[in-house]
Formats: sequence, C-alpha cells, structure tokens
Amino acid sequence: MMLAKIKEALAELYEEIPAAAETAAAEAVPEEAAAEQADAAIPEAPEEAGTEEEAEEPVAPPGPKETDYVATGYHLDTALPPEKIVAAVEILNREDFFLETITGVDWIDAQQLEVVYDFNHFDENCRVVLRSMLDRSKPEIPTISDIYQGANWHERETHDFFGIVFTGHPNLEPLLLPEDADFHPLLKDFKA
Amino acid sequence: MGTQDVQPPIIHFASLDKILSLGRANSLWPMTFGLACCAIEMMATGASRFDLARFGAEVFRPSPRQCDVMIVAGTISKKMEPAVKTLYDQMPEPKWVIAMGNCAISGGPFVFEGQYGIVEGADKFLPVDIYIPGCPPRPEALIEGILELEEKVTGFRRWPRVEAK
Amino acid sequence: MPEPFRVILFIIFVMAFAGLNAAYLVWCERKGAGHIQRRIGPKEVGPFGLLQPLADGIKLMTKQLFIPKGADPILFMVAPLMVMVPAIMSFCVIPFSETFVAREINIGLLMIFAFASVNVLGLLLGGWGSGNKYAVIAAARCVSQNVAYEIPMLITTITMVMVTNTMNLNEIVRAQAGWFFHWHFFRLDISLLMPVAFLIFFICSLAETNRAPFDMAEAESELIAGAYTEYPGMGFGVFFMGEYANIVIGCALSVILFLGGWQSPIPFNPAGFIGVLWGLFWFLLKLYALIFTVIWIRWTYPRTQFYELLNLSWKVLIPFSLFNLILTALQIKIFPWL
Amino acid sequence: MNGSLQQDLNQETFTLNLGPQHPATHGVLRVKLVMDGEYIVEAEPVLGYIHRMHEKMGENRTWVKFLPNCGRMDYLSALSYNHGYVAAVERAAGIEVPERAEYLRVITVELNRISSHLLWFGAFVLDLGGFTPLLYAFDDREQILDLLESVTGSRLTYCYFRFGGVYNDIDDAFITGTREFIKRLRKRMPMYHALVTKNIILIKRLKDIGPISKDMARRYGATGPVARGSGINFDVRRHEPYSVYPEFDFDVPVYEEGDSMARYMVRMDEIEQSMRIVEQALDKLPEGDIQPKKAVKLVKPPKGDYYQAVEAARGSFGVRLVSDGTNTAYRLKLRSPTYSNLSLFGEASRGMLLPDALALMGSLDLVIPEIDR
Repeated sequence: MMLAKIKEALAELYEEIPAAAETAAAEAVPEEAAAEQADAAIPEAPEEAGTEEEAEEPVAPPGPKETDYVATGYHLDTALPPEKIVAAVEILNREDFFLETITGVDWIDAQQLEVVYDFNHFDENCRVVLRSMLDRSKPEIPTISDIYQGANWHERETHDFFGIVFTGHPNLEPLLLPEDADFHPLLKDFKA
Repeated sequence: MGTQDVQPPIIHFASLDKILSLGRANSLWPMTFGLACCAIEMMATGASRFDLARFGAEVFRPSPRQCDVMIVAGTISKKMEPAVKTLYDQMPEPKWVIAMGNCAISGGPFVFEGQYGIVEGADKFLPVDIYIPGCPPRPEALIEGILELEEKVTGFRRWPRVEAK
Repeated sequence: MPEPFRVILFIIFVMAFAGLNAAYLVWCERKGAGHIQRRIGPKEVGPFGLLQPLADGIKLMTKQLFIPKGADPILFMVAPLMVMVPAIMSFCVIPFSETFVAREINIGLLMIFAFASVNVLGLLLGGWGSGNKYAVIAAARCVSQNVAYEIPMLITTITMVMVTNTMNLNEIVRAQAGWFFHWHFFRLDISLLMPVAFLIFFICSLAETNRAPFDMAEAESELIAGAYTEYPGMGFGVFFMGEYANIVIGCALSVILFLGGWQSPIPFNPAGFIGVLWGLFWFLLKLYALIFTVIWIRWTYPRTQFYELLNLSWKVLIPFSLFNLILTALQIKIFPWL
Repeated sequence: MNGSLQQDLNQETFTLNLGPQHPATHGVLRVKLVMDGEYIVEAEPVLGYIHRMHEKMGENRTWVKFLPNCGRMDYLSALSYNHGYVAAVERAAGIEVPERAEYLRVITVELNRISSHLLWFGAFVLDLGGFTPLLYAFDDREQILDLLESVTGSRLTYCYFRFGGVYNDIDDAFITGTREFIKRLRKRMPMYHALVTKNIILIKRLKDIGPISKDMARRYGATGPVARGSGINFDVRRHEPYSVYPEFDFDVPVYEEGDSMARYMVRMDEIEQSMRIVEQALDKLPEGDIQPKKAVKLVKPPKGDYYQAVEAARGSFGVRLVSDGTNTAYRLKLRSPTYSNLSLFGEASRGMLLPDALALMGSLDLVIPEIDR
C-alpha cells in the first residue's frame, strides 16, 4: 500500500534529524505516541524546539503520523523542519504524488508561521500533509518549485498572503496582489 | 455624465438632435468586457432566450474604440481599476457606463472592514449612468437597464414600464 | 441618354447601392445569425428591425473621431478609404442586367482584380497605421492570406477567360445564354472540373474578403478586432461597408463567371425595360443566394487555423486550379467545336 | 501599448499583453506573451485582477455567513463549491446529513456540472471562432437554470446547501422537468457531435494541439478534465468517494491523447455521465428529511485542521479548514482546480502559435474568479 510505503520513507527523514539536534529529538519523542489527532498547535521542528517550550506544552512526536481519514480528510500528517521539506518532497515526487496546494497559517500567539503542503496521489487515495513551522520574524523555507513546477504559483501566493520567503524561488513577485503590494493580508495582524 | 467631455454645440437643431439621440439610443453597442459572475448573466442576456439583439444592443465589440456603453459586470479589484479606467478612456464619445450588479454599484458582498482588494463601486472613478442592482441581476434586469439608458439618451420611454405588483 | 449623364447617374446608383447594400447586409447578417441561433435578432427598431442599420449609421457617423496616440495619422485616415473606394469602383463594371451596367469595358474582369488588390493594401495600412500590436499581426496575416488566395483565384479566372475568350463581364454572361445548364457551372463538356472550379473560386472569394471561416484579419477571439481594433466611429463603419461591398463583388463575380449572371434559368428573355428588370431580378436572386451562403457559413463554422488556411491554398487549391486550367485547355483544344 | 510597438519592431521578439480585457481570456486574466512573430516564446499568466479576498473573508465571517461566498467563486458550478465547503465543515463539526439531502445535493450538483460544461462548450467553440454553438448551449443551459432556480431560488450564484442538509426540498415539477430536460439533452447531444465535434475545422484545430503529458499534469497538479484528458484516471467522486456517489453507476471518461481534443471529449462525455447520475439519483431518491432532525444552530468545529475535496466541474476543489474551536474559521484555504490547471499554461504553450495557444487556454476551462479567489 502506498500509505505504508510513503510513511516508511518519510520516517527515514526523521532518523537523520538527531544528527543535527540529537538530544532534543530523542528525548521529546516516544515513537508512535498517540497524540490527539491534528492538533492545531502543530509540533515544532525538533531542533528549533527549545527545552523550556517542550515543558510548556505537550509536543506531538515527530515522524509521519497517521490520522483518522474520516475525521480529518487526510491520511498522513508529517511535521518537518524547514530544511527537511525538500527531501520529503523528493520522496513524494518519486512515488508520483501530485501537489494539491501549498498554504500558510499564521499562529500569531506562538509567533510562528506554518507552511502546509497537501499532496495526493492519482492512483490511490492517499493524502499526505507536510507541514513546517517557521519563525514569524524571519519566515524562510526552501522552495520546491524546481521539483514540482506547479508549486511555483502556490509559493508565490503563500508569499503574497503571509510574507513567507521561499528561498531559491525563481520569481517571488506578487501574484494575486497588485505588483507593488507590500502587505501580507492573511497575517492576523494585518490592517488594511 | 456620459457626454461630459464633449463641448456643447453652439447651435442646436432640435429635431436633428432628436434623430441623433434616437439613432444612438437604438444602437448601443456594449463592450465584451466581463469581470465576474455578472458577465455570465450578461452573456445570457445576449443569448437565445433574452436576446438583447431585439433592441440592437447585441453587437458586443471587443475593442473599446467601437463601443458606446461599458457594462461594468462584476467586481472591480484594485489591481483592475487602472485597466477599467483605461478602457473607459479609450472609448470614443458619446459613451455611457452601466454598473451591473452590486459589486459594481458598491462593492457588494465583498465589502468588509479591513478589505484590501476591491474598489467599492464603479462610481468611485467612472461616471455611472445606470445602476442595475442584483447579485447577479437577472437578464431581464439588464434589458431594463438598457431600456432605461435609452430613455436617458432620448428623453422618453419607448416601451411600457413594468411595475412591481 | 447622353453618355456623361448616364455615367453620373450610374455612379450615384452604384454608391447608393453599395451603401445601402452594406447597411442591409449587416441587417441580414444580424437577422440571419439570430434565426440560425434560435433567437429573433433586431426587431424593435422599426418594423422587423429594418431601421436598425439607419440607427447604427447615425450612431457611427456622430461618434467622436480621433486618431489614437502612436498611430500614423495619414495612414490611419486613408486606410478605410482604400478599402471602400476600390470596392465601389468595382461596381461600375458589374453587369446587373444586360444593359444595366455603368460602363461596359473590355477588361472589366481585369479591372476588378486590379482594384481587389488595393483592398489588401487598405487593411495592411490600417493595421500598420494604428500602431497597435494586434492590428499589426492582423495586417501581416491579411497580406499573406490575400497573396496566397489570389493565386488560385486568378488561375481559375484565367481558365474562365480562356473558356469565354473575353474579359468583358457582359460577354461572359452572354456566353451562358439559354437554359440553366448552359451556365458555366454545369458545363462539364468544357471542363470536367467546372463545379470544382466554382468551389475554388468561391472559397477564394471568401478568403479574399476575410470572411469566416477565413476571418483571420478580424479574429475576434484572438486579435480583439484585428486591423480594425483602433478605429472608432465612422472609420470602423467605412471599413465595414468596404468589407460588405467586397463580399458583394466577390459573390457577383462568382455569379457572373459560373452561374450565368443575369441570365434566367430558362431561355426566356423579354425585350426592353421588362428585360432589364427580368435580368436584374435573376442577377440579384443569385447574388443574394450566394451572399446568404456566405452568412450561413460564417455562423456555422469555427475559424480555421492560419497554417491550415495557407496549406489549403498552396497544397490543395493551387494544384487543383492548375490542373483545372490544363484540363480545360486540353478539352478546348481537343473538342474545339464546343 | 503603442509606444512599445516602435521599440519592439527593432527586436527579434515582441511582448504582447493578452488581457486583462481580451475576449479569449474569459474574464480578467492577463497573459504576458513574448512572441516571435505569431509564435509564443514565453507566456506568463498574471493573476489577481479579480482577487476578491475569499480566504480573508473566511476568517472574518462565521461559518454560516461564508456560505454565499462559495457561489461567487466558481459561478459556473457554484453548487460544487457549496458542496465542498459544506462537506468540509460537516466533516470538521461531525454533522450528519440525511440521505435525501445527499441525494438532492448530488442531483443539483450534477445538473450544475452539465450547465457548466455546456457553457464551456459554447465558449470554447467561440474561442475558435464559431459563434452559434454558444447560443445553442445557452438554450439548453437556460433549461437547467430554470430547474435549479425553482429549487434554489437563484439563477447563477446558488447558496443552496446548509450544514447538515439543503435549504429546500424538490417537488414533482422539478422531477418531471429534470427528466424531460435529460430526454431533450440526450436528443441534442448527437446534434452537437454532428455539428461541432465532427467538424473538420474543429478537429484540425484541436487534434494534437496543446499536448499535456501525464507527467506535466502531475507536476503541476492538474485535476479534473485536464488530467483526465491526459490519461490520468482521477475523479474525486471515484477516487475519494464522498456524499452518496458510491451508490451510482457512472464512468469516468479518460482519454490518453492529452491534446485539446481529448479535453473536449472528456467534458462532452462527462455531460452524458452526469445525466446518468441524475437519472439514477431521481430513481433512487429516498423519502425523508432534508435537514437534520435537530437543526444545526451553531457550528463550532473542534480545534484541528481538516481537508475535504470534491470534484467540481473543473477538477478537484479542496477546502482546508483550520479551526480554533470558535464560530469562525482560523484559516480557510480554498484549493481551486483551475489555479493549478492554468499554471501549466506557460510550459504547455511554449512554441505554439497564438491561435493554438488560445485553443489550449480555452480547453483548460478557465473561470477567473475561481483562480484568483
């Protein structure tokens, strides 16, 4: 099954993470711990997560997490640090997934911006969500538009609305907003 | 209004003027210019059941140079505003503007506090002659709008007015 | 009637005919389109919408005239005339009836083709002079289209000249006297490919007058309004009149060359004034039947692609018309008594 | 435009602005074209001329108050958008829908799909320079609008679905009217095929024009008829069944060629399939309520994020909800199919002639307000 296969492949990404931030990741996660499905406050990327924040709120385990499809509408929820996104997308690309959409969410209380990637598969019903938390003061994430050309517009749109910078994007100009727009209307603190 | 930029002629020939305005009123060529939902109803008005052609107003010209009336059918976004203005300026006099639908009248359902994208009504930057409310207006309403514009041009109403019961 | 007087009278008639014809062909077109499209068409302006062209005319004439920024003022103003004037001039040699012709000259056919090429120039200058990219594209299209289609058209015409031995349009009509099967269209004994030649000629005249499905120059969904894009008011109106006048010329030529001109389908030709009207009746009947076909085609077919259009000309029409030329020459040579 | 012409004449290529007001773009899309003669060197669509802030409004309005917006995004298949949004909220809030309501949803959505495809059919042939099919299509479309108007109350921008059901029940007149309409359209479809599909000019203009490979469709996330025209058997109704679609017997038309003709054929076949679905739904229509027994007063989905996709007329329409447990969405992302479908235009149109590119663009079935949202 595609779901199991892709879950395994994505899980491998997490094994590499501890190399960078071994302690934080290893301690934080009991593997496969059942977290409440689709917590709005998405877990932070392990290496960004400071120890004191971990103590404050329960953090869902890293690693691809199967969700209840009937309740949420997708199968696999994968929270990743920004630099791992490209690797994850390459895995999905190898398995012939297609990109449904990219969007952002502004978690202003946590001072974070979330980027959400929705993937789907043409042959099997297997929806994979990738998400990554970015620092709200300096939201940067590598582009995937060289892997999925369709991501080009989605990333531009996300940049329009949230000001998230996709590094390496060929043409990060306003798409839906006027050419000279310098505002990001979907930020929660946006005032017209 | 529509003819504001034209110098009034020095001499008036009453009956000639009347013929001219009759000619103009019966040959209102709209622009093929749809912005949003209302454009579909505008197309429906030109199509089989409603047939705007009966009043000689079905010649939708794609070039503004050959149009007499601009039907602003839909929401004008701030990005679109300069283009609409240019199109209006490119039309030769005499010209008229019909604001079709709530968006063109006032911004319609897209006005809310903190809105950043739309122009709240075509009359913010265009001299609108006829307003047709509705979201979108029915084709009958657009036809009534055209007749209303004819009345405005000629000064009298050729067709009976339908009163609300 | 003294000659100068006659000519002046005819010029007035021709101009009135061309103008009225254009106006009422537009009405026919709109009404016809309406009925083809399950609607009524113009109806409220005058009885049956008959005053619609008048209203349009008044409207267009009183529209503001201006020269867009970036346009070449002289070319821009002259171009519509270069479409309209040759078309009206061409009317002078068209025999509406045996004696109902402004000027019966020996090279009438040549004259029409000479003027027809000026018409292209008008569109080219109009497109170029507008200084609009869409118009320039349209002008370029228009020229290559006309160049491509003039060749098979002329070859077919040469075939017909060969058959009739004259370029006098009235003589060509006279050569088709008698029953309707004496019309060139049915004369398989002269050339087996005669109906094909007619088809080639008709297709070419559609293409020459930029009518659908060959309306490359005014491809609305591609080029806004093609070469006319920047023309306001009467500039556009004159173009339009020229276009319709050209349609009439094209169809009239088809009728004269292939469908017996003013000849009635039965060998019955009353003399005198009645005869003139009788000829006029048949000529106009055939003419408007063809024009209706043109309108019908327009509202039925989608537009061809540009390379298809050129392919059709270079790969189909020209070889066929050449073959037809040779075949006809052979047939005339082998059966000289025909 | 005029000044730049003089400059461009001295260069190999020139730029052409297609739109934002151009008959071929069906609205206010602008395409920046770099042309070499009539060949397109580079095409870049510029969006946003009708950006209407739907996503921002989703964050400002309560769940219920956002309902009318759905009909104004994709005004041609407004009910699909209704369905997508309503189903997403129902999934999030766990609202049950009575079976009859689901049937009514399917019937109206499929009728709406037919009307959308009919309009596309007309507008597409209009792009190719054929005027009359548009009027015929409108003639048929008006019948559907009459039917839908009798149920939903509006002609175009429907707001018919409610959380947990639909707003109005259908009557016998609707059922007989729909059956008659289907009978009528069944008779007309062969005429369309004879007049338009088999027209040699149309075939020449569509065959092998604007090929979109399977891989290109995947890389750009194309869905709907565009993907199905490229040999991808993907239909959300089948692939990820929602509502009562599993109960109907219908085919998903798939064409392998990937050219404009394939996309045309997919949509024409879909009209037939939609008619089949409507017929079956009318046959099987159960009795019962059209709203939950306990009326849905206040919708407050629990915290979390949810995704729901439906098959709109133009492809997979997805709604991503992020709820913070209040009566307003925290984030409402609307994934519109044409947005992805159009994004491949730049790559697909490279090296094409302008009229061919416009045929390609027409075959993508654009509704601009849905792209810009």
